[in-house]
Amino acid sequence: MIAEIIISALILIGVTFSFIGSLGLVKLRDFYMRVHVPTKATTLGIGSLLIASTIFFTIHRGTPAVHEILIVLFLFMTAPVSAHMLMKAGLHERLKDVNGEVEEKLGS
Amino acid sequence: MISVAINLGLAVMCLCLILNLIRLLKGPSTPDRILALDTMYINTVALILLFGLRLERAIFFEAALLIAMMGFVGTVALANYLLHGDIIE
Amino acid sequence: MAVLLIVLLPFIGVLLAVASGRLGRRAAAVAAAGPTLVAFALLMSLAPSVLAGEVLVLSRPWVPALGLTFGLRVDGLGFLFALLILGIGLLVIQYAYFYMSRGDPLWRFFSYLMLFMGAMLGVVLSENVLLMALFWEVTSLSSFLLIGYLSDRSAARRGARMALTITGLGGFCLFAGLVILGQIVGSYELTDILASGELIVGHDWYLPMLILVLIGAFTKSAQFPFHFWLPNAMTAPTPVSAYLHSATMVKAGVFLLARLHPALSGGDAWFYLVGGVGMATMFFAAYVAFFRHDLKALLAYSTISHLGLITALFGFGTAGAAVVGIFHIMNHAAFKASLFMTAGIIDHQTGTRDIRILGNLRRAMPYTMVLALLGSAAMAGIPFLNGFLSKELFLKETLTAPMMAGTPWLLPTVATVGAIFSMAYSVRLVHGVFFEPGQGKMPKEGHDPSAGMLLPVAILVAICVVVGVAPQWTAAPLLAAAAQSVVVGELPAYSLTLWHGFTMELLMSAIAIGGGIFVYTQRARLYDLAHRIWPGLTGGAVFEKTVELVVGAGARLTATLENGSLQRYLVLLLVMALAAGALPFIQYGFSSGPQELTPTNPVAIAVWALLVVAALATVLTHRNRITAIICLSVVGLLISIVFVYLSAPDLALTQLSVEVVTILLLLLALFVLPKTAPRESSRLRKGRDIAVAALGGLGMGAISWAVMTRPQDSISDFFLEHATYPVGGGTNVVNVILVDFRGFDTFGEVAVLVLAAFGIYTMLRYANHTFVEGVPDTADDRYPVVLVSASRPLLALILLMSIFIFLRGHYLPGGGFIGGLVASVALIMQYLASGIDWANERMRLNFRVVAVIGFLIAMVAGSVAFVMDLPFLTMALLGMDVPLVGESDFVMTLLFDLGIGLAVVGSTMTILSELSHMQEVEPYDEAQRAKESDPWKP
Amino acid sequence: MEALIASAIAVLGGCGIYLVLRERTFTVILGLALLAIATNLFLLSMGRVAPGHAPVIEEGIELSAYVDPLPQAVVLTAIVIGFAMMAFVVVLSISAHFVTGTDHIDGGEHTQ
Amino acid sequence: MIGIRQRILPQPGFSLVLWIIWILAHESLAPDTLLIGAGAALFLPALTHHFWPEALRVRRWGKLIKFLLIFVYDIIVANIQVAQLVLGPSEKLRPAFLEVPITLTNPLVISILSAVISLAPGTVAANLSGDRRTLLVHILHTEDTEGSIERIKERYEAPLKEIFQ
Amino acid sequence: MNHWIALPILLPFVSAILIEIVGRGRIAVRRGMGLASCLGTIAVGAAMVLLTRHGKVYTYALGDWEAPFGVVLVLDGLSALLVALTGVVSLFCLLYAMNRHDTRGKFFHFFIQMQVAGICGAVLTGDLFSLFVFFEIMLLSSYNLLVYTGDKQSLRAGIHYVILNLTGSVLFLVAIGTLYGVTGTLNMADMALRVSELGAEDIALVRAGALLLTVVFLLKSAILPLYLWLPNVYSSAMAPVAALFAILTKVGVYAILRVSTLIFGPEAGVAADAIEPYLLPLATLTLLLGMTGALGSTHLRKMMGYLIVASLGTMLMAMGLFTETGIASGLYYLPHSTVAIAMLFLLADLIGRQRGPEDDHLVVAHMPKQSGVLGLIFFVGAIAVAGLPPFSGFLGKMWILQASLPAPQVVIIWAVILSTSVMALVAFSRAGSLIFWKGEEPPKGEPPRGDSQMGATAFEFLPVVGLLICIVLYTAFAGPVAEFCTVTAQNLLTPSVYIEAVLGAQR
Ligand code: NA
Ligand code: NA
Repeated sequence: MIAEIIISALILIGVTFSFIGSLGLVKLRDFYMRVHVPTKATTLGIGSLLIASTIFFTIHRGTPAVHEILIVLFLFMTAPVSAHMLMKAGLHERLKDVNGEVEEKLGS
Repeated sequence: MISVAINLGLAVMCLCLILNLIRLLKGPSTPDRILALDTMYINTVALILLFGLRLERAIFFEAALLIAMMGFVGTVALANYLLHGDIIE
Repeated sequence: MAVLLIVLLPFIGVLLAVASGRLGRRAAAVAAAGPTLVAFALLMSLAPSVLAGEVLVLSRPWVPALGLTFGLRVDGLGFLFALLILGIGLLVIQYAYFYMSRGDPLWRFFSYLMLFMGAMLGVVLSENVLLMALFWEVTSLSSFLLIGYLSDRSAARRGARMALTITGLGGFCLFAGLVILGQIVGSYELTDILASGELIVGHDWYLPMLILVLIGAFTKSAQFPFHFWLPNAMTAPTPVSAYLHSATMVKAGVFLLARLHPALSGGDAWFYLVGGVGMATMFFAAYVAFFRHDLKALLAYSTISHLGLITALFGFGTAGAAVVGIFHIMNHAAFKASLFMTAGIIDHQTGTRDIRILGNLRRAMPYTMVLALLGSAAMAGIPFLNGFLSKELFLKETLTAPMMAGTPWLLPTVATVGAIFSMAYSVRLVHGVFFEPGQGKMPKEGHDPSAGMLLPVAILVAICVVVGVAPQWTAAPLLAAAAQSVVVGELPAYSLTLWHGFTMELLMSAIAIGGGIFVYTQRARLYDLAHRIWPGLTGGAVFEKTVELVVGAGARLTATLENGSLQRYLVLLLVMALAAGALPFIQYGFSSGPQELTPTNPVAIAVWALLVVAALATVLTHRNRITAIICLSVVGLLISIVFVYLSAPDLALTQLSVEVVTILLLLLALFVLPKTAPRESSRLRKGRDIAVAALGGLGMGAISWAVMTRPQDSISDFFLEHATYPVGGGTNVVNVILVDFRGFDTFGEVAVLVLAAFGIYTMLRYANHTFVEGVPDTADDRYPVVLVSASRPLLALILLMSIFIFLRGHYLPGGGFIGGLVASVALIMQYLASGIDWANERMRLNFRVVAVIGFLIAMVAGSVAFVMDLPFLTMALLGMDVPLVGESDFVMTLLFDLGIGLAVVGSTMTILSELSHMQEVEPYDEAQRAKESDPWKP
Repeated sequence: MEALIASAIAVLGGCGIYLVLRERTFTVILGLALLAIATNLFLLSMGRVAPGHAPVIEEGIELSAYVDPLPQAVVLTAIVIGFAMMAFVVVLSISAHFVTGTDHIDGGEHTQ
Repeated sequence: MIGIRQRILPQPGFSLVLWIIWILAHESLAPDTLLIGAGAALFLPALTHHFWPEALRVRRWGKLIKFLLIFVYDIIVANIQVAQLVLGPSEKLRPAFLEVPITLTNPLVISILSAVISLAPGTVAANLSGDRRTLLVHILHTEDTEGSIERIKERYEAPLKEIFQ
Repeated sequence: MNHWIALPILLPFVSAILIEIVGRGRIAVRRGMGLASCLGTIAVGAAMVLLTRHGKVYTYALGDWEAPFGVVLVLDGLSALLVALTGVVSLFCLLYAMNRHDTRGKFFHFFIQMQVAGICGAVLTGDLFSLFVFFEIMLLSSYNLLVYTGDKQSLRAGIHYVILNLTGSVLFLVAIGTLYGVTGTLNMADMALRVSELGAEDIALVRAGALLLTVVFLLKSAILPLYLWLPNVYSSAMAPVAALFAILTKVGVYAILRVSTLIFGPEAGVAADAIEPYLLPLATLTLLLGMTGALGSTHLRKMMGYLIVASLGTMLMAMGLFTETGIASGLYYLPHSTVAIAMLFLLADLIGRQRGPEDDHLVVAHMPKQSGVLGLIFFVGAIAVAGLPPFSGFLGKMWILQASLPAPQVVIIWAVILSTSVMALVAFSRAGSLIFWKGEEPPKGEPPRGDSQMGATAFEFLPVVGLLICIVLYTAFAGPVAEFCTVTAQNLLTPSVYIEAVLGAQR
């Protein structure tokens, strides 16, 4: 029962963060701001879901179901790189920020 | 209770994907679109995990892992394309 | 056996003549004459038995299924024709040796000539009618070569083409007719056909068959309206005309009439068609001949006219007429060949054949004059020459022809008027050339040629005279034997004597001779008149126009249809497919199956909506290519979700990895190609495309719906049952199918991958590229440190995952292909992060070799089974157990899967590294690029 | 569910066909990619619809419960072959663009 | 000896990580899993060694663990903050680009810093200058740019420097 | 074990692999292996023809899985004929390519072997999806060979060819899918059984599948209206490749014949004669339009391309009768036209090279240096292709005419065959007289351009003459061949023979 609650909670937390990320993606007003949200919110979202999954299958099967951790690991390794590369692309494309300015300081 | 959470989760994730697609279509810039695509990949991982939970079958792990990997590679490739005009050199 | 040799010898002569190519004229002549002589001798050896009325038949099977045998037959008719072909052939060879100019490659001429001779012998000696048709066409082909022999003259080329087309056309018709004939009789052997006259004439197919056969005969024998090719064929060297256009090829048509006379004659159709065409041709051509100024043209029309005469005789359908026809064939061959040769001598010695220019040659060329005089007299039908005999018999036959009850005067009148013109042009030929003074100067002052050239003419003329004086002792036995083959039953009574008393036909002959002389005296007025009323269009011109029209129309039609537009071909394909898919549903109606539908849910609907939107977005954004690529990725991602949902995790994995590599490919392509596409379709075309697309999509969807709603009964239960241990040895049934049950497909798939890689390598290496370079790079860190750093551990990590996925494939989603793609992605990450040179330096792998080795491993894995005499790709090698690892089938599938994986890695990496490599070498030219990017914009 | 799948096939196929009928190589390639996806989904649907019954044998599940695995194997092969063809046609279009100077599918031969 | 070790086991720590990952992936401690995993874990670093010449050594394990804990805490807390920011009126956000001067030299460590910054609240590492001296960081909301720069340097750069250099 | 049935597939595959592994950088080794493989294919093909001449059907269950579950190779007269033909044509193309073509790039021999393997696999497999896979191997090899030179023309043609065929492949999959969806099997013999047992409710669906499949095969075999791509593609490929391509379309013909007799024959229940009514009219029009194209062609190679179209029309007309003699005569015509056209493609190359810059353009140009011997071969080849006597083409047409005599459409068939024969005559006599009779001497003083004044070597003539000899032999031995074709046709019209051989007495 407790496990059920925990799993359910983790699922809900996970999807909530994912949702916030996606919402931010639509809502925020310039590209640079939009890059933030999904990177973080979704990683946390996925993280929660994966933990939920781990607990669920561990209980369900009776043996440790831990391979979901790999996905978390992988996402945590790659998400910042993706964000970095997107930022660089944005700068390179000379996208305007929310104030209509182009960040010139470091070029691309 | 778990199944309610899972179903709710699935619905929310679908909503997420819809939001992502909206951004992708709206753009306005190509980096925006790539960003939206990247987010879609990650949200898809979530969706598939939830689906696995719902079926109570652990056969979707590889798919989830692969989506994460491929999403990353795709994003990097697209960003590289914008940065250098080509993606590798 | 001798028969076989007779037919084969000329073909041996062809080879000999070709072989004599470098040995000179004499050798070529010997190569031609030798086999001809031998064949002639062989033929003579058959003479006693043939003249005694025997029919020699030799039959060898060839294609029983077609009723085609290699059957030869020597009877009187065949013997007569073979005699003409070989005898006159010898004379022509002799004549040609002197006639042809020194510079000519005589071996070629003689090889053509021998080819023709062989074919002609084949026609007249065939027992099987299909074989005869076969030889028949070869005569057309070889005559094409002979007529066009003087190929630098456009008239020669034209004449040759015309002759080939007309006689070839006739040949096909004949052939068709003979096929029907054979079907009617049930046999293609002449023996059977000749014995089935009544059956044939009474058969439903008689008329079409007859018409087809007659077209063959008429075209060959230049009967109206197919006559025009013959005058145009006069561009051939004169020996050719003497041989083909007097004695042999044109006689093939009348030979055919004679040959099939017992089987086909007797009906009204035969009489009106053959007799009518013959008479018309005889009259018309005689008239035209008179007005020709070219010696050979005159002779050509004269030939047409005489052939008409012979045709008419066969057309009368009576035994008597047929005998006369045969007789005239013999006579005409003799005098016409001599006349053609004479014309050739005149041409050869004076340099012209124009009767108007020629003149007064009687002193310069006395021998020639005598020969020409006798030959022409024979042609005109003057007594004491052979032509007189057969012509008088002809005139007699016109008086007694059947079926002319209503108008008995018609045939004799036409015949007589024709004879008048015949006399007139004969007089003209002699008088105009040898006696009348010529207008203008001849190119050369003529004199008699060497004896070698005159000899053949003399021989022929001698024959004319001898036959003319003493027919009973010369021509009679041969005629009797030949006639026997043409007539059913007993030969009719006929008399080969000079004097039959004062008869109607004698009167007609006299009228003809007198009238002819009178007409000739009126020639100036007649030429003038004819000049004014001469029709502007000749048969030849009409023919040429027609051919030009057909060719032109063909070219235009082809250019219109094959307009080089891929869209048209694609639309045709799709419309065709639409029709194919829709037609059955239109015919039989569309119905859903009874299967209960699977309940749907909001998630599915959402994914569906996303998929639809993304697909539409790809279409809508296709002009902005990078956006379209991104939209396509979304489609790929969503379809993977669909695959997962539809219980196909392996497909999802494959789709995902393929999708990402495809995106890489497209991005690489986009680097080179224009970044945007112009608007260029017209509204109409877009409308059409949308309609086709919508219908096509609907079609696919409809079929899918129809199938999904039907209950299923498939062979797949077997796979589910047997996939697991001990048979298939895995739990992932899809993988077991791929590497075991249907390993052959997978094996083929590996081949496809390797092929693609090699092809791409070839294209990029050997395509004649003008390279364009990349965008000038402004980024200060070309290889972002963050990316580089992450890519390092990721390499090992992803490779680890690739091994993981590869090894698990048999039990869980995964396998060699996906493992290979994941490994490729790990390596590509290095390219992406650090550049191709850096990465390649560290890999030092020839990926093409990797690909081939993968292919090899798959091959080996499949071939191990041979050791145990099990079929290729047998994985479960019973009784084999590999230490440590386990059962042999697992090892084999793993090995097979490894081959697949390596092939995938090798191919994918070859493709991607070649593509990336290409972009390094290119010099950059912005202006050029801008121009290239869109040449379609104004 | 069947209706969703069928209509998705229809949309994907239609979009693919429309793009295949355009006049630039790149667009045609996009169309082929869409068309390939549509075809794969079509082939998969030939094994009927059975969500949640992936043909990975597990203990305690009846054999008849699994979805038909054969179309999946077929689609897998089709995907791989399609991928090879896609790579080939991409490079072909690049080569043609290099050599002819245009990315028009008719190589500049044909104008409307 | 070192040569052989270098070739067979160039990165023992990394091999260990890979082995663990392998086991995690298989969720099994069966002997064949362990054996094949060990093989792969030994083989892959050796295979990919050329790609990764600079090894990274952790000098202070204790600091690393502490840093990780802080970091996880930061992520959770900051995610909530970001969530609030996103859900709130977006007009209020004051985003900015920060130029963070860095003293780290090892590119791998710089990358770790960049990753940490990106995963951490409201900041994304946007660009590294060509001389690797300045990291351009985009911050979602800040009232005080200088303060934010300081916070990054002190909370993340400093510990990393201690751990690895 | 009948391992030899797999040989025509494995042999070229293995030699392709070895060519790339052992023969890297050593052209002699590559050539030797290529030739050995082709000779081997001929030998096996000949043995297959001999073995199947009495109508026996052999099977080989790959992977030791019984049909219909595994993929099974099936050898009957039809497949044997195509295997042997493939061996012969590829051998001579390879010989010709050894003069200059195979050294231009790395993988020529590899591609050729893969092409052979693809064709042999396609004609031997008894499984519909394997047929697709091997079609793709065959096609991809042909794409590679087509664009091998990388010149403008071949790349342009390549784009068309590849895209069209990729679309065709999509259709192929749709067709296979539909048939699987209805019947639940991929094995053709099994499918034949299952199709015949279908209920009326599936009639439209199964017929749609049949017709879609036919459309795909019509595309491959270039039948109206899907023939327009062929002339340009074939005339853009280099000569030995174009010559080899002459056989590709025949695989399409093979496939049509196979499915229309085996699966959708008269005994196919609701799908009975699903394909039959359409073939004859389409083929007839194809013949007409193909020959019209040949007549209107401005280039020799393009003319050859149209002649291929015409020859396909001819043989499918015969097969479209779906009678024993009809199919037999079509089968007899098939190898003839393949070999004759392959020879003419090689010859066109020799001719074109000696005509200076005009190449094979049918305008007045330099007289070919070796006009004598080239003209002679052209004459003979043209005769063969046009179906004039004395060669096998004439026998083939003769048989087709005989076969169509009982058909209700006999008048049209005869009219078309006879008139197109005349058209071929006109086309060839025009082209031949233009090239060999109307040529101008190369202008004196001007240095010879390229190799236009170099005669072809004996080794270049060898394959041309070799193919010519094949035609002569095919004519001479028409009797036994015709018997073979008759037996094969009987077999095709009695699908139960094939089905029983594949499935045994299971059902
Ligand atoms: Na006369
Ligand atoms: Na005169």
